[in-house]
Formats: sequence, C-alpha cells, structure tokens
Amino acid sequence: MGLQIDQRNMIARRAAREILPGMTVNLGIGIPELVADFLPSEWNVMFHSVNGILGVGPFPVQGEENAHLSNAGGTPVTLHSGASFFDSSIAYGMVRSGRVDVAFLGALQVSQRGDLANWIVPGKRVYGIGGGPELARYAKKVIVLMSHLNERNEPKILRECELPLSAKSCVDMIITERAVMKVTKQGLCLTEVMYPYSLEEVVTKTGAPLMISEYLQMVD
Amino acid sequence: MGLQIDQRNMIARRAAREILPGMTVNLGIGIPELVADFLPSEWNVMFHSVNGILGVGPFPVQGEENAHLSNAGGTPVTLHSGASFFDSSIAYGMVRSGRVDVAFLGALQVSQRGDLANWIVPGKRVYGIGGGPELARYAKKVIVLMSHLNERNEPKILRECELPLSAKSCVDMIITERAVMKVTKQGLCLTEVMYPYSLEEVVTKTGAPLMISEYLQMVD
Amino acid sequence: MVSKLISIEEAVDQIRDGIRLMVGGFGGIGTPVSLIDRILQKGMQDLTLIGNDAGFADQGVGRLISHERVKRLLTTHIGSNPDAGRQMMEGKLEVLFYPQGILAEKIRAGGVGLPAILVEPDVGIGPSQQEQLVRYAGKNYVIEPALTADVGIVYAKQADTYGNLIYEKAARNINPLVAMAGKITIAEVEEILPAGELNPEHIVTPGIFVNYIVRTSGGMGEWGFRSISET
Amino acid sequence: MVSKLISIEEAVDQIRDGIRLMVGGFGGIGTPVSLIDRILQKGMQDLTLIGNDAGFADQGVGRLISHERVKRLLTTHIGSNPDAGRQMMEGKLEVLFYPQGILAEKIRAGGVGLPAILVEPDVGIGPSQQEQLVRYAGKNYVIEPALTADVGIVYAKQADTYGNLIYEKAARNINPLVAMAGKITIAEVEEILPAGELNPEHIVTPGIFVNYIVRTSGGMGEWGFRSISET
Repeated sequence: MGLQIDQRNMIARRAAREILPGMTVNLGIGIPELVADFLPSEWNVMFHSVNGILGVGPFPVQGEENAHLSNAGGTPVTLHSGASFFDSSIAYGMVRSGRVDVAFLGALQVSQRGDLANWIVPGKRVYGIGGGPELARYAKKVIVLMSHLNERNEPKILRECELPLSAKSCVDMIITERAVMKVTKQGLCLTEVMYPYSLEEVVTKTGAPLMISEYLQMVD
Repeated sequence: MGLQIDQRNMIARRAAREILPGMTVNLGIGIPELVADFLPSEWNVMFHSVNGILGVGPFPVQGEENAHLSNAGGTPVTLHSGASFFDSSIAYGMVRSGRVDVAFLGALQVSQRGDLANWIVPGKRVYGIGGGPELARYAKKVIVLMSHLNERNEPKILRECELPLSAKSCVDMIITERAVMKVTKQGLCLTEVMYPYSLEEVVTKTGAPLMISEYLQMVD
Repeated sequence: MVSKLISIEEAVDQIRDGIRLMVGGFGGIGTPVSLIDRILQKGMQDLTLIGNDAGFADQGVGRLISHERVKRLLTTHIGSNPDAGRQMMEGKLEVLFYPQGILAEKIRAGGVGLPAILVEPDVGIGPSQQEQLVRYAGKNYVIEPALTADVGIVYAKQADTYGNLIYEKAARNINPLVAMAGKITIAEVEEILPAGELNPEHIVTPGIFVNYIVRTSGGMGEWGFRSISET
Repeated sequence: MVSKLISIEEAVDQIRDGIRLMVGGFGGIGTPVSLIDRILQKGMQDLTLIGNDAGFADQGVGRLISHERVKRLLTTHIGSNPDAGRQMMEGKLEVLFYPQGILAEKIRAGGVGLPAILVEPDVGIGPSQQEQLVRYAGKNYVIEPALTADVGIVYAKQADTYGNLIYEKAARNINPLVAMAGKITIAEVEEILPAGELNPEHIVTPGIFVNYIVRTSGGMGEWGFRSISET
C-alpha cells in the first residue's frame, strides 16, 4: 500500500532472484505481476496464471493488448513460446498436484510462522479468498511480496495475524521494500536489509521478533 | 451368440426404430454397432462412443479406415458433421449427467426385472465390467440387443440372472432375433414376435414369465 | 440438423426470477455480456449467482450485483466490485466464498454428474462452511457438493449450429466448466458456423452440453482492462 | 528451452521392476507401442499396470500381460485378451475391475491432486472392492481413491519440445488423463516441433505434465482393427 513504483519494482527485481531457469512460477495480483520483467526470456521460466494460461509472456506495448488475453489480475499480457490455454480446473490441477515451483503472493499480513492473511479486512473491505489458499498450500515455495507497512504505517509482519487467515504456516519467504526474511521453524530470520533503510528501522517496523542471519546483507 | 449376420441386422433394424431424430445414442459392442446403418443420415442422430467421440458416422469403405478412428469396440468408423473428440472422462460425464437418450447394450443374460449380466462367465470367460454399468444406470433408456438363446440353446432371458450382475433393474427393453419385450414393473411384456418364430416358440424359449401385450404384433 | 441458434430474447426467456444462474468469465474476460445486459433489461431478480468473481460494478457480471438482482453469490473473489462487499456487510447479499480451484472442481463435478468432491480442510473453506467432514485414509476431508445451475451462460469465440464451442485465449477460464453444469446452457458466441465446419479436434465444449446459441452483440471493445486489486 | 526429447532407451530407464505403470490407449488405439516394446525387451516385471483394458495378447499393452510381466492389473475390460482372463483364473494375475467412467475419473483425480472421488454404489464396483462408504445428503457413496502412477506412458500425434501434446481422433481417449497422473510422464509422439509451433488453443495436454518425449518407432500400421468382443 502506498509504495512508489520504483519500490514495487525493487521488490519484484529481488523476487526474480529466487527463480531458476525452466521453473514454473505463479505470479499473484499486485507487485508479483511485475516479477516477470526482471527475468531474461531465454531462461524460459513458464509463468502460470490461474485463469488458464501456462507460459505468460511480457506485458504488451500499449495499443497491442488483446481483449481476451490477460493474467488472473486482469492485466493484459502476451505469450511465451510453448504457452497453452486450458480451463481453470486444469490450472488448479497443476497447482494441487505440486507442479508449481514458486508462487509469489501479495498479503495484508504475515505472521512469524508464515500464516497468510489476504482476503478480508472485517468491517472495511472484503477481497475474497481467491486462489491464494491453494497456491499457498500446494506450491513448492511460497514468497510474499508486499509493503512492509500498511496505510497507517503499522507493521504487516506480526507475531500473530490480526486479520482472518487465508492459509496457515505456508509462507517460506517475505520480500518488502525494507527487507528480506525467511520463515524458519524458529521464527523469522532477517537476511537482507534494503537501502536506504537501517537494520534498526527494519527491526522497529516489524511486529515480530527477527533473528538476524549471520550472513545478513545490507543491499544497496 | 451364433446368430447369422442377417439375424443380427434384423435386430439392429428393429432397434433403430426406437430412435428419434436428433437423439444422442450410445451403441455398445456387438450387435448394437450395426444400428447406425439403419438410420437416415439426415436424422442427425448423434452417436456417442465412450472412447471419446460424439458424432460417430457410418463404417468406412474398405481401404479407407483411419488407424486412429474407431468406436469403443475397435471397429473403424467415420464422423458425422458436428462431431467432436474428447477424453473418456468427458465421454462418461455426458453419460453420468443424463445426456445420453438411449443406450443399446449386448448382454449375456437379462432378468425379468431388467437386471443385466454381461461381464463374466465364472470359471470360463471374463470380459470385464467395461462401461456397461454406467450406461445402464444413467442413460435415459436402456435397450438390450442380443441373441434369444446362448450357445447351448438355453434362454438368456430369465427370472433371475445366474451370472454375476453388471447392473440391477436397468433394462427398459429387450430385442432379440425372436421377439421384442418391454420390462415393466409387473414383469416382461411381449410386444412383438419375429418371423419365422411362433408365439409358442418365443414363450418356450424364454426363461421368465411373459405377459402378452394386447397389441402383440407378429412381424414379417 | 436443427440449429440451436435463437434470438437473445428467446434465450433470456429461459431465465426467471429466483433461479440459480451460473456465469462464465474471470475478472471480466470471457463473460457473456450481451446475455447479462438483456437479463438486466428484463428486470430479473432474486438470482442465486455462481461465478468466479463479482466482476466490476459497471461491467459484466458485476452489474447484476450492483443493480441488486442477486440475493446469493457463490464465488471466490469480490475485491474488484466494492458494491458486492458493501451489500454483503449490509446483509443484503449472502456471499459464500470458495477457493478458486475448488469452485472450478465443484462446477466440473456438477457438469459430469459426480455428487461431490473431497477437499483438504486447510485450503480456504471456512469452518462454518464445512458442511460434512469425512475421515479417509488417515486424514480429514471436507465433502464439497457438486454445483449445478438452472441456467448456465457462457461466452465463446466460435460455435457451430450443433452447439460445439471453441473459446479464445484467456476467455476460456471457467466457461467450459459452466457449459457442462447447467440444466440449460446458453452460449453467447461471436462467430456461428454450420455444423461440420469446426475441426473436431479443436472443439473444447461438445455441443451435447449446449442447448442454445445466441449471437453476441459485443461489448468487449468498450471495456479495456482493469487490474482486479493492488495489494 | 531445454528439450524434453530423449531416446527411447533413456526413457525406459525410468521404468523399473515392480513400479505402478499407467498406460494410455483404448482397445489398442492410442497405445504407446514403442515404449511397451522396449519395456518388454528390457525384461521389466512385477508391474502394477493401470489402463483402460487388457488390449490384445499380441498387440499393445496386452503383450505385457501375455508375457507375464504384470502381477496386478487395474482396468475395466479384458475380454479382448484371453491370456488376462486365464492368468486371472489361475491366480497369477490379480485383476481389479472398475467401471470405465469411474476409472477415468480416478485417474483424472490423481492428475489434478484430488484425494478421491465419490461414486454411487450401484455402477459396477463390486461390494468387495468398496473400501469405504460414506453417507452424504441422504445417500450412500463409495469413496474411490484417486489413482497415480510412478510412470505414466501416453501416445500423442504431436508434441513440442516443452512437452505440449496434441492427440489424434479416438487415440485421445484416456491419454490426456494418464498424462497428468504420473509422477513421471513419458509421451511417445509421431511429430515433434520446436516450442511455440503448436497453436496454444489446440494443445490438449500442457507440457508441465510431461517430463519426457520420445519419438515413436510406429507400429500402428501393422495392427489393423479388431473388434473387442462379440456378444
């Protein structure tokens, strides 16, 4: 919420480093949609979209959008070679049978155990459960891409989510504009702090204890 | 068993009279495969095959068979206009959701209540359950086409089937080289006797009581 | 062959107040907009609507919600249509949320005549919605009933007069599933050809599932794209 | 893109004694005959075989049975292969029969990661095979476990190097279902093209489900047609 486009892009660029050539990757709505821009086409990463596309390509140049070709978020896309279309039951068959290597999801809140909340703010806004819980449960690796703080500058990373959960203990990694954290059995482990934030600014603005990785990087 | 080709064709010709234009019809293996020959193409009956065809057409002329185009019985076929291919789960989805109007099945034995046995002769031959039980259970109308007697000249229409059942109380009508019978709640009702058989020959060679229809026809 | 092509007026005569209406489309793409337009014009109400999402307030399936024609909504996501969320919080609209893949399988099960599917309890079906659990092979599963509809409406790119359908790109989405699950299925189609002119290998929905075809009066052009949400 | 095309020898290295092997094809049509040939030559045995039918004694999948390489068979029909019936009666071959549509759905469920399907008890699953019943919405149903396999082998007409598959006519049958249900899926294909050369709308099995592609050495030509049974 409230992130600048360059911050959103920075998160997406960092997220792209979690992908290897040839992987099958699902990009959720929001910041995750930007990840594909930071991967070389010759890596042949196959982007999966739950509305029934495998092999989503880059965004089209303006004026060349196809009215029937968008990702699950409604953003116009193109196709990568080897792409195919299928119905949503098969799209989720790929997910449920464990064939998606990495899922990048947005979130309203994440807990220190990797619980994910991204479907409702009671009394305020209802998004709906969507495909998040199934991606969170069945993708081999789940990475949340989000702003570190909400609109009221409160931490979105918490000991316990306050908002209703979409899925429990599913998140493997969190990437924000301030930091990269891994979810471990012992809790959250901070591995990277992003320029211009300081370690202290990250720790203060995180609502859960952070273990500091012995390999902690301060990223320019 | 042991029927001449002209007897098999006679059964099929009579069976075709149970079909109306535009119906969806499944033809089982054996005599049922012949039924399509007795329907005008312009009736646009859509023949359904459980291996994944809707719109099976006539048998091809010799030499023009396509190695990948056969009905469920393995007999080469052609296509009717409007035909489509799909996998077997969709083929049975059509059956199970009640979209097949008439199924013609072969049988080893049929009981007076419409029980069907057509999958095993214990100690002798195992055919396997195949698609018969589902067609029998879900088609709107089920018609058995078979020889009146088995190889040992014993009746195949019985008070109770001696062979293991494929499906219970599912048959609506039986057509043999000797007779046409309807399965009613009161038992079997004989509606037609085929030339050159006499009423007595039919009754004697049927192993279950036959009510005689007041509209009984002696068919030339 | 008797053609299944009818006028949009005749088609919408199949739709009455209070029915279960299932609609294809995903985030606006692949929605039968002409049929929805006509349903709105005719004033049908008290609908139970089944579809992937609530669309947008002024576009596609979302208009049925914004115009308060829907009393019950079975869906996965309403984030793009604030009217749906507001009506839900005001108690005007009952909403049942299902995870997207589960909703798709429930619709497919209805279409192929299976009674229900088994689902793991931790994929987003709220405990209050878990009607019946079953213990099977050492684990608990939710029994989720198959979904069918009185009328299913879909959008396709091509049809033949028998009702065989071919979709286009991401406009396929849940349309082939919805096309199987209606007692009556109506397809809104761009291009309609004589039976036999579609390649049997390319047909996605066999015509047996389709009762009526109508020619779309378009509408896609005006829409443009909109992102469903920005988290 | 890394091509999934490998030699038939490399492909069959995936198949070991005692595995669960699932095979596409229906009455001989659409069977991966070159892979089966090579499995026979390599001498694999004690297989659990899952497929629509037992084929013919001297053709297609039936040869694995006739050569006594199969200890357990999950299928719907063996009438066309008397060896299967004989081995069954002699106690050499364990056969589990499923109704055809149920077997197809069990395989699909395995492919899309569902745990099981619910089936009406009176569609041909023998009472001794009804492992678990559940009462649901006032009726009894059998819980039929999803089927997966260590290796699934299928026949397709066209593939691209990513493994996208297009079938041909009735050779489609259960192949698209088997292609999803294997931990490893190997497709035997007539024509192999670079990724991007198949129309994305015409692909039946997306390449994500396919691990390896081999070029078929044919075999269809010699077969001719045979009627499965004459009742």
